Parts: sequence; structure tokens; C-alpha cells
Amino acid sequence: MPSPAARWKDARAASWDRLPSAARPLAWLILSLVVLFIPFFDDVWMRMFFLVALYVTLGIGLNVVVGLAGLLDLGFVAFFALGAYLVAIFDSPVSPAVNGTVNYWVLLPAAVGVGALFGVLLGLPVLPLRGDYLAIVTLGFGEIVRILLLNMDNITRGSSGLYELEKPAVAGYRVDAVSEFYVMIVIAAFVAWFATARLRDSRVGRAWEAIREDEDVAAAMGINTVKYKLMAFATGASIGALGGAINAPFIDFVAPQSFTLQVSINVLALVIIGGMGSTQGVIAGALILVGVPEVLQFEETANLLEKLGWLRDGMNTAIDGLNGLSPMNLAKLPPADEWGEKLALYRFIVFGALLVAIMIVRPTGLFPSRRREMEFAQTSDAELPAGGTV
Amino acid sequence: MTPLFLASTEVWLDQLVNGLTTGSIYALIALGYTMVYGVLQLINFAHGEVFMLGSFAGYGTLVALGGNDLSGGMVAVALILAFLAAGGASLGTAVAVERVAYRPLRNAPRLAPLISAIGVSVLLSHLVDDGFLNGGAKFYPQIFPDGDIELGPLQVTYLQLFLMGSSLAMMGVLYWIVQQTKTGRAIRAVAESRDNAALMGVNVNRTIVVTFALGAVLAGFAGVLYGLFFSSIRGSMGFLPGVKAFTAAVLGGIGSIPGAVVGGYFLGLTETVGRELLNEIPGVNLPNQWKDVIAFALLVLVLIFRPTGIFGQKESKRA
Amino acid sequence: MASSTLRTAGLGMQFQGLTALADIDLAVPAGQIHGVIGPNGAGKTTLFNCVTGFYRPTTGELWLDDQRIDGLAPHQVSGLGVSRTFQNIRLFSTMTSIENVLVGYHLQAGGRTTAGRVRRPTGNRLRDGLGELATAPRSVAASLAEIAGSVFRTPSVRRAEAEAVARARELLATLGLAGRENVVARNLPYGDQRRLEIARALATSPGVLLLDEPTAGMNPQESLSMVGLIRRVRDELGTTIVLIEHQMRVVMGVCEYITVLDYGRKIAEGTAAEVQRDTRVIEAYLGTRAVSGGGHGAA
Amino acid sequence: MRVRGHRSRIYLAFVAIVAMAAVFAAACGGDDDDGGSTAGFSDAGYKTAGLDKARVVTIDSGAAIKIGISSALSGDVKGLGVPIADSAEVAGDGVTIKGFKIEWVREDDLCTPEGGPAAADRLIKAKIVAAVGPICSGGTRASLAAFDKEGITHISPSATSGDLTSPTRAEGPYVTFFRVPVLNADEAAAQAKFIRETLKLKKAFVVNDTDDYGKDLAASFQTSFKAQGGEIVGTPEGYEKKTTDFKAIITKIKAAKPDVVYLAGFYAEATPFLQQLRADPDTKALVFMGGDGVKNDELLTGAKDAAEGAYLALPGGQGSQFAAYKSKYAAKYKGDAETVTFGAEAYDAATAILKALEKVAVEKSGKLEIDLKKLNEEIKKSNFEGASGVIKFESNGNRAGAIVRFFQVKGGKYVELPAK
Repeated sequence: MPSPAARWKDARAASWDRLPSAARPLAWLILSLVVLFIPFFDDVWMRMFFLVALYVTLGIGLNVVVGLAGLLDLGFVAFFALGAYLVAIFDSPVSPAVNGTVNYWVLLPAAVGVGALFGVLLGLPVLPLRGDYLAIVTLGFGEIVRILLLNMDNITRGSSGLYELEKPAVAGYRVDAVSEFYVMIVIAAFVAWFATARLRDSRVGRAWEAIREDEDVAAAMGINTVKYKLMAFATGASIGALGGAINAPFIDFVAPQSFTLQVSINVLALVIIGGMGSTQGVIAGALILVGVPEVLQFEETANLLEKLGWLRDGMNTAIDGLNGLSPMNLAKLPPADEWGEKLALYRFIVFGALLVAIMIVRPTGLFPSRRREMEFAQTSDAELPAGGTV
Repeated sequence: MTPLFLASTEVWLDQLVNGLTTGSIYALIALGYTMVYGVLQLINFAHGEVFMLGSFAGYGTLVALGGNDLSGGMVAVALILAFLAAGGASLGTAVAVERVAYRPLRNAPRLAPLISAIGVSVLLSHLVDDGFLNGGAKFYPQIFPDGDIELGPLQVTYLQLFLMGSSLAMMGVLYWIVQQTKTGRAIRAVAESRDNAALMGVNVNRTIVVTFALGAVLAGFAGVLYGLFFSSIRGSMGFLPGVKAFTAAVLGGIGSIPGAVVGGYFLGLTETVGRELLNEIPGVNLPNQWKDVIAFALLVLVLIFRPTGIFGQKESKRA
Repeated sequence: MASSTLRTAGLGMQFQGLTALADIDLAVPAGQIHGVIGPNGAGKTTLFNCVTGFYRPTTGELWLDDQRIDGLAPHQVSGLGVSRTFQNIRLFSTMTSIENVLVGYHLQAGGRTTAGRVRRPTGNRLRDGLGELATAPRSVAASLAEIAGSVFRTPSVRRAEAEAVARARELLATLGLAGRENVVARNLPYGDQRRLEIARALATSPGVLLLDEPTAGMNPQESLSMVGLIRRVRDELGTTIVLIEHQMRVVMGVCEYITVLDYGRKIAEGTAAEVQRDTRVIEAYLGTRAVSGGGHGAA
Repeated sequence: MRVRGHRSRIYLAFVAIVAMAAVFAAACGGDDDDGGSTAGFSDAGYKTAGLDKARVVTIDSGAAIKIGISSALSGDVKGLGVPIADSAEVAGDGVTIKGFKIEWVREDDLCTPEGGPAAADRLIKAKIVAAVGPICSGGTRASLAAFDKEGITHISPSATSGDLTSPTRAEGPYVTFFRVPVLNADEAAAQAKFIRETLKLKKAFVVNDTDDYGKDLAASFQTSFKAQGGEIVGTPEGYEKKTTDFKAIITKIKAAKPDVVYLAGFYAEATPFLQQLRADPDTKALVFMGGDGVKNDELLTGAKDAAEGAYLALPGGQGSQFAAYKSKYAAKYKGDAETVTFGAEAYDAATAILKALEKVAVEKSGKLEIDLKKLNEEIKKSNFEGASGVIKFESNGNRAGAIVRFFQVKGGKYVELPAK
């Protein structure tokens, strides 16, 4: 058996500096692969990938709030909207409040900063509250922001929206294509992931986890809980605003209709379905909740389903058999080429059922962080192997 | 003489009645939220859909019995049957949802049942909207006798009276059940501590189901009242009243039954009388679409001053 | 290390008409091991909650050395050097042992921001609020610096972190938890959990350490080693220790001075021998249980 | 557990100030300046669409000519979107272009800004030559560039927002975008005129849904009504889609004592609104005027007696082809085309594309060649009598000549009022 010190050291290598430095080459590899594969997909697919990467970014942001600090936030869309509107107000030629445009690369960091600022402002009255009160108040904030955007016509143009935004330019080259925006959002996701991973493994992250575990005790250990909750809220908010600021010139139509509670719920759901606190989880969650409903509408899906005609015929034969055996009169399946269309139409029903099913089968999510899993483990006194990644 | 207020007496009284009617519905739904929260500490996000399905069951019953052609005594019979059908449908839905989506998650991390609840909510509302209604809305038969009672400047239609009166009666019955019956005692015991209740021989699972059922029946009744009064129903109709009712429950102090009722009326009045009050401030003229902002802003303010709601107990010491 | 005096004057705590503590005068000199005993519901834990800022006392004053601490928030009290353990162990159960201790090192690792005197709230909300607003910019700047430092892992952050880890390991070893650094707290045996809680409390470098029934649920042998540990902490670190205890053997063995509470009031104080002879103490205990019957606390 | 809270209470003052500032900013909210220029298509515009020169698409022999339909096929607006898509499709029934069949490709744009360009991309990927849609203004706005980039001409049957054809870009309006519906401003002007001259009423109360359509229509109506000597009483009240509780609005209407209440929104909300309006003895007999979003059979079946006497405007006439559209629609979808909002417009949009295709498609050794540039030019030159009247386009893609008809609900039916 190695000496305690040696074991500790090994564990350090694996867990303390666990993420960024150790995994950095790997992460870069993944990033470059992601970028390299772009030419192989058309705009329809790229749009889906953009959406997934956008939700990954938002999920990483919300993960700080919900997964690390344990604060249930149902109003995350407010920050997403804030980032989008900051860019749109200053970069849209139809913006009633601002004439002229501001360079996008000035607005992007500004959005992050303003996001953090509003995170603090919204968080201050809310964060002394606990649990479910926090949930409903954040939900209320999200709605307030949306209704304000809808009704403050002299700034936001209400439901008419802001559009024709100045596209971001890199050394004179205008970012315009779907794949170029995709690269932008992937970089943003990467930055968000890097920052939050570093934070999680620092003194700050420890304070967040302590607050999540037991707020009173954390305070008794000298942690200013309100301050750290605010920091979590602000970090999440700034990442949400970052996502919004990149999405704005991409969809090029910023209107309150896009910032409903449904967005908050989607982001929360993907964080939890993926497994709180884990980045793989966020990616998996985004692929399932955002990617799948999109893919269901693709012609490739329809084509694939069309090839399953034999399956339908087989099942229909079985249904015939059943109908012959019993007084039941089961309907036959529609032609296979309609399946894709049908699935696309009923995708929200599928989405709802999926949420329930995943939670029942894996209540900790698909890729729970190591720690979350342990929380759930049945072991009591058995010593778990040291270290490991979270 | 300059009037004290910009708005006339009629407007104030009218808004008062409007607030009380909306508030009645909020209160009925809020009771379900607060009771389930009391026993399970779960925000039953699907409660709005339980309300929605109750409303549709009532609609189906009324239409099956003749819809707009109903008249005379048949109206009363049809209404009673509609309430029964609605209560039954909501009860069935809630019990099924509890069994399928919540019970397997009783000991899961806190957020898992919440997401499951959101899933049920999305599933049910879209099942009705996309699966059956093709995105359209249904409209309740207008069978309630017309006419109104005038009390000085105050005008209340029969329907409004019926709505407010029957809600109060239902809340009264619920209060009696919770306070006076054995089932009620069991509910309160489980709310106090699930473990202790189990030790004292309370069937916890059964009590939880009963709690869901009680809340659901009220939501179903609220669904019929809603349909009769506001007429238009659709799959997504449960969402906003659901959120509002939850807000009401939190305002009143979640877990508290009187709190849910007071919270419901308070919220209803805030949206109507409250907006009128704000409009008395010179230079302010908030049209109708601001009412949700006012409602949620009020929630934030109340929670700042009373972090556990109006009737909420001081956070007890966690031991 | 630090050693502070703790003093209460006329301390009282009421909950909605219920008196939990009344008129408690207590003076714990630096470096003393002070016992607080009394039947269940006597107000012992309430006293701890008042001292650590969990409750704001309704009347009276609390002094740590020459700083008045009643009305301060728990993290401020902790920052001034009062730390505690809990009757029913409250570890960060999904974090590892060393991470628990590192949370205790929180303030040290980030530079002790609340050291020295802390402004007490005046009770005037407006003035307190404005006072807080005035410090807000500095607080925001500090938070930003902290986030930036953590994200970019600056040399100073790295150094502080490495130092904290080294000290945490040392502390764990001191408390006999060497080799258990990476065990998740909830998976530790019971006795280790108790010790880990003390380690975590010690990590905050307290001048006063409050132990709430440190031997609850332990067998005589374990209790004995806990007594040794408590004494060692005081002897080696000089920390003032206040402990709530039910096992009379422990109380008599380790406490140099004892305060007896009953129904929220102080009914006696003195050395172990003095207290044992006090008729009121015997009465209070005989009402509920025999003096020597100690038992295993109220779990 | 802890007794604290001064932190949050001082914050209250701050929140109050911010809130008041927000309310103030909103209360002083100015009007939209949706004026928009009337500039037509420019050469630069043709260049961005790649239609400054020939852009030929070849259809293999035996393959079908694909025409896209971007509509809301699921979600809340499905009730409007599916019949529109159906109406567009029936226009192609039995039509072949030089022996080539027509294949309709439907994509769901959800009526959202996100859904619009996504549907456009899917359509383009499916190799369509032209498209009907999108149906909503928001979705249309967001997908203008996506269609334009590929030189695909698309005709919206129902996007009525004024500024869609007057974007701020230097190149002027998108040359690939045309639309059939009468614009909100024209409809509102006709309604104002009808109230003032036919009904001879002076004081109007405005209620609108807060979406693009409702706001735009309500704003236009107020301008026109005032210009015609009318008076807007009270503050215009808004509601969000799916609202059912209109009691508070009705209270405000009673207080303002108007001659007529004007609603800019859709039937789903207008139905409960009318029912609640008629349930109140004070407003039982108040004159009601609604627009095209309200005129729907659902209103009659839903509101029943409450709908009696309501006045409704319907932009667009009934052209000679309406009967043909109606019978085809009934045959294929078992529905009554009269009840389909923007159905005739969708039929005409599809017809315009088909007519243009017939003219520009060239058969070459078994294959069919279609020049997108010529197709675009032919669509621009459209001039035929369709189901919704004569289809002609102005120089910016808007439909030329606005006809607005008026109906009144009498005995549970829409009765067209004679034009004056």
C-alpha cells in the first residue's frame, strides 16, 4: 500500500488539477475536430449544431448556478435576453434609442459585464431566500424582463423586434455564414467551460459546493454566503448574456417572443437531464433536448424512416393478427414515410415523455458528476477509491 | 369638488369584483400546489395541466348533454355533472401522474421530480393541443343564466356570484377535511414529518395520493368555473394560471392552506385594483398588459419583507 | 495560535414569546476549557447559536476579546475567530475530507478580509444599508479579483492553494485522519466524522472553539480519546474551548470550569467539584435524570 | 434560521427606483416609427440575390419540380398554418409544367424568428425553385436573407407587417420577396373610414394583442381614425396571446364610454372577449369592430350570440377563382375554404408561382431548365384574377390595390355589407 502522502499526491494529479491543464490538449483536439468537420455539413445541420452549441453554452452557465451553488433558477432566459438586446439595441439600424452602431467586439465583452451586473442586481433581493422561493422569484424576474421588453417600445420596439444587426467583423471579414457563427459559439462554449471548470476547482468552487451542501455550516466556516451566491449568479448570468450576444447577430431578429419561460425550462432540463455539474452531461442534454427535435424534421430522418417500411409491414401484420385474436381493433401504423413528419409534429409530446422517462431511469442525469453519483450511492461506510474526476 | 381618485367609484368596485373572481380561481388552484408542497416539498408543475384536463372534462360533459341548447333545470343538472366529471378527470390525472412520474423519484435528488413534473406538464398540454385540438381552442357553452344583481353602484352578474360563492364553499369543505377528519390529520402529520408520520402508523403513500387527489379535485372544479367564466379553453391554458397560482401559494406562504387562499385573492386583486392604484400616480398609465409585471413585482416585494410569505412560518431550525 | 476570551452579558433569546435563554452572564478566559451542561432543552445549543451569529440575541451583549459580536452575521463571527461543531454532525457530506477542511481554510486561503474589527449593525436599517453600499465597490472589486485569480490561476492563487492543501493535510494528520484525505465525508466511520468536523472547525484558526456534544454516540473508549484530543488542541494551539456535554465523565475529566443551564437560565457555575455539590444542579438533573447517568446524549 | 434582512430592505429602495425608472420610460413610450420608405427593388438588390444574371436550375427527366411551403405546422399557430399550407397545395392539383409534376415540400417554421430561417434552409436543401411563405411577419423577417442568398423567390400569403418590404439596408427591399395580403395600414384605414362614414361613430376604444400584428394594426388604426376626425378614448389596452380574462379591460371600456370598441387581434382571444363584453349589461350593446384575425368561423361557433352584430373587416376581395379554390379545397381537405384565413391568398401565391413557372420553364433534351432570374421577373409581372382578387405586385413586392370588405354577424352568419 502506498504511503498516504503518495496516494494524496496521485489523487492530486488526477483530481486537483483535474480539468483544464490535464485535459487541455484533449479539449483542443475536440475543438479542432469540431471545426474541421464543418465543411461536411450543410446549413440545415449547421443551424442545428449552432443551436446545440448555444444551449451548451447556456447550460454551462446555468450549471454554475444550479449544479455548483445549488440555486434553482427558473429565470435564466432573462440574461440570455439581456445579452441579445444589448447587442441589438446598439447594432440594429431600426433601434429607436440609439443611432449609429457600436463595434460588435466592444459589445460582446460589454454584454458579459452587463450580464454579471444584472445578475448581481437581480440576485441581491433574491438570494437571501431559499429553495423554492428562489425558483418562483427567478421565474417572475424572467417574465418581468420579457414583458418589459415587449412593452418598452421606445427602446426595444416591442414585438416588432430589432433586426438587420451589424454583423461581427474579423479584420474586415464579416461573419455571416451559419458555420462561421457556429465557430463563434463553439469558442464561447469552450471559454465558458474553461472558466467554470477552473472556478469549480478553486476556493470559489469549494465555497459554492459548501453552500449547496449546507448553507448554515458554510457560513459558520466563514463563507459569506450571500456574496458567493451572488458570484455564482453573476457568473451564470454573464455566460447567459454571452450566449445571447452571439445569438443576436445570428438570428438577426431580436424580439421578446424568443425569450419565453420555455427557454429557461429547456436549459434547466438539459442541465439536469445531462447530470448536474458535469460538462459532458450538458452536451448530452443539449443534443437530446435541442438537437433531436431539430433532427426529427430533417429530410435525412424522413429518408431513414422510409427505409423502415419493412418494420411497419411487420408490425401491421402483427396488429392484424392481434385484431383477429381479440375484439380489439387496433389502428394500423401509417406509411413509414409519414413517420418523420408525424414525429416532427408531435415532438413536444415526445419531449415531455422523454423528460419523465430519463428522470425515472436515471434521476441523477445521464452523466452525473462523480460527486452527485456518490450522493446517490447506496454505500455507507465502504471507502471509495480516492481521487477520480468530477 | 375634485374627486379623490382619477378612476370612478364604478371602476374601483368593478375592478374589485374582477379581482375577486380571478382571485377565486387562483386560490382554488393554489391550494393544490400548497398541499402537495406541504407533504412532498415538490413544486407540482403539472398541476396547471390537471386543471386544464378538468376543464376539458367539464366541457365534454356539457357538450354531450346538449351544449348551448341546455335550458332551465337541465342547466343545473348539467353543471353538477360537469363538476363531477371535471373533479373525476383531474383526480384520475393527478393520481396517475403521482404514480408514474413522482413516486419513483421520491428519494431522488430534489430537482429530479421537478424536471419530471415539467415533462408531464409539456406532455399533457401538447397532447391536447397537438394531438387533439390541432392548435385551436374550444369554447364553453354559454348556458349560465344571464342577469346581475345591483348593490348600489356595484354590479355583480349571477355567474360572478356563483363563481365566488362556490369557490368559497369548496375551500370551506377542504378546510374542514384537513382540520377535522382523520385523513386531514394524516395529511398534516405527513406534512410535519414524513418519517414521524410513518412511525405513528400513517400510511404515507396513501396520504400523499389523497393529498394529490384533494388538490386535483379543486383544480378540476376551478377548471369548470374558468371555462364557464372565461369561455376559451385549450391545452396550454393551464400554464399561466398555474404559474400565478403557484405565485399565490408562495405569497401566502407555501404549505399554508389559509395562505394559499389569501395569496390567491391578494394576487387577483393586485392585478386589477393594484394596477388601478398605480395608475392614480400622476404620469403613470399602465395598460392591461402590465398586470403580470405588477403581480411578479409584488411577489418580490413581499418576499423581501416576509421571506416566507404572508402566512409562512419562520424557517424552522434544521436539525 | 490564537486564544480569545468570550463574554456574554445579560444574554437573552426569545422565540415568539418562548424564552429560550434569559440573562446569561458568562466569562470564558483565554485558553480555558469551559463546559456548558444542563438537561435537554436547557438552552445550551441556543447559546451556541447566539454566539456564532445564527441567532440574533433578543437582549444582552456578546463580546469576543474587546469586540462586540452580537448582531454580526455567522461568517463575520467566524472571521473574527469563533468556530463550532454541531450536535448532529453536519459535514459537507459529498465532499472529501480534505475538501471539508479546505472550506474551513476558506478565509485563510483568500486573505482574511474580515480580520480586525467588524462594523456592527446599528439597528438603523437605512444607515446600515448605506454603510453596506459604501463598502460594495470594494467588495465587488475583491470578488472580481477572486474570480479572475481562480480562472487564470495566478501564481499567488496557486501558492495560497498549495499552502492551504499542505496545512489541511497537516491538520488531518494531527487529528488522526492521515490517509483519509480523499474519502468522501459521508463514507467515513462515525468517530472519524466527529474528528473531521473538529478539524474543519480548527482550520478557521479560531480563538474560541465551540464543541456541541463532541462525544455523543461514542463508546467510553472513543470518548476517552476525544477527551485527549480536546485537551491536546488547547495545550498545543492555546484555543479557548467551550463544550456542551452530557457525559459527566467527560465533563468532569476535561472541563476546568462549568456553567449549568436549566430552562434557559444559568443556575450554577464553578469547578467540576463545586457544581457537583450544588443543590440546584442536583435538583435540575434529578428532575429528569440522575447526575451520573449521563448516557448517550439526546440523539 | 437567521434573523437578518436589513441588507435586502435597503435594497428595496434601490429596486423601487429602478422599477419607477422603467415604468417611467415605458409610460413615456413613443409611437413606432414604422413609416418605411416606398423604395422599389434596386439593381444592387438583384445582385445580392444573384439574380442580376441567369441562374439556371435543371430538373432531371422524371423528377418533379419542387415548390416549398413554409408555414406553422405545429404549435400554437398550427390552426392557422396548416389550412394555409393546404390551400397553397390545392392550387397545384392536376397541374403539370411541360409534363413535369409538381411536388410540394412543407416545412414547419413554427411562426417564430428561429423557425423561419431554419425552415428556409431545409427548403433550399430540398432544392425548391420557389416558395409560398413564411406565414408570420417575425419568421418572414428572419428568413428574408436566407431565401435571398439562394435567389429563391418566395411569396408570403399572410405576412402583413409594414416594414418587411422596406428594410433599412442600402440595397433596398429584398427582390426575392413578394406578398399577397393587404397591409395592416390599409386595412386599418378602411376600418377607420367605415366607422366614421358608414357607422357615423366618433369615439373608439382600442384593444390589441401585444404581438406584431395586433400592435401594428392598432397603431395604424389610431392614426387613421384620428386623421378622419375620430377620437380615441381611454388608453389602448393590450393583452398577450392566449389571454382569457378580459374583465379588467372591459371595466376600462365602461369607464371610457366609447361608441365603438376596436379589437386588433385574433379570434381565439376575440371570442372570450366578446362573450365577456356581452355578459356585462353596460357593454352588451356596444358596437364592435374587428379585423381579419377575428373573422373566423371559430368565432361564430365559439361566441354564439355574443358575436351577433359584430362588424368585421376582411382585406382582399373574392376573385373569380375563388369558386375553383373552394371546390378543390373541399374535395381534398373536406373543409370550407370560406373559413380559412389567408387561404385565398395562399392559393393565389401558389398560382402566381405556377403561372410564372409555366412561362419560364424550358424543356431541353428531356430535362427541364428553370432560370430563377426569369422566374423572379415573371412573378413580379404577375397580373391575373385569383381567388382573392387581382394579383399584381408593386415595385417593392407588396400587392397592388387594397380591397377591404366588411361583414356583420347576423343570425350566426357573416353577412357581407354592400360596399359604398
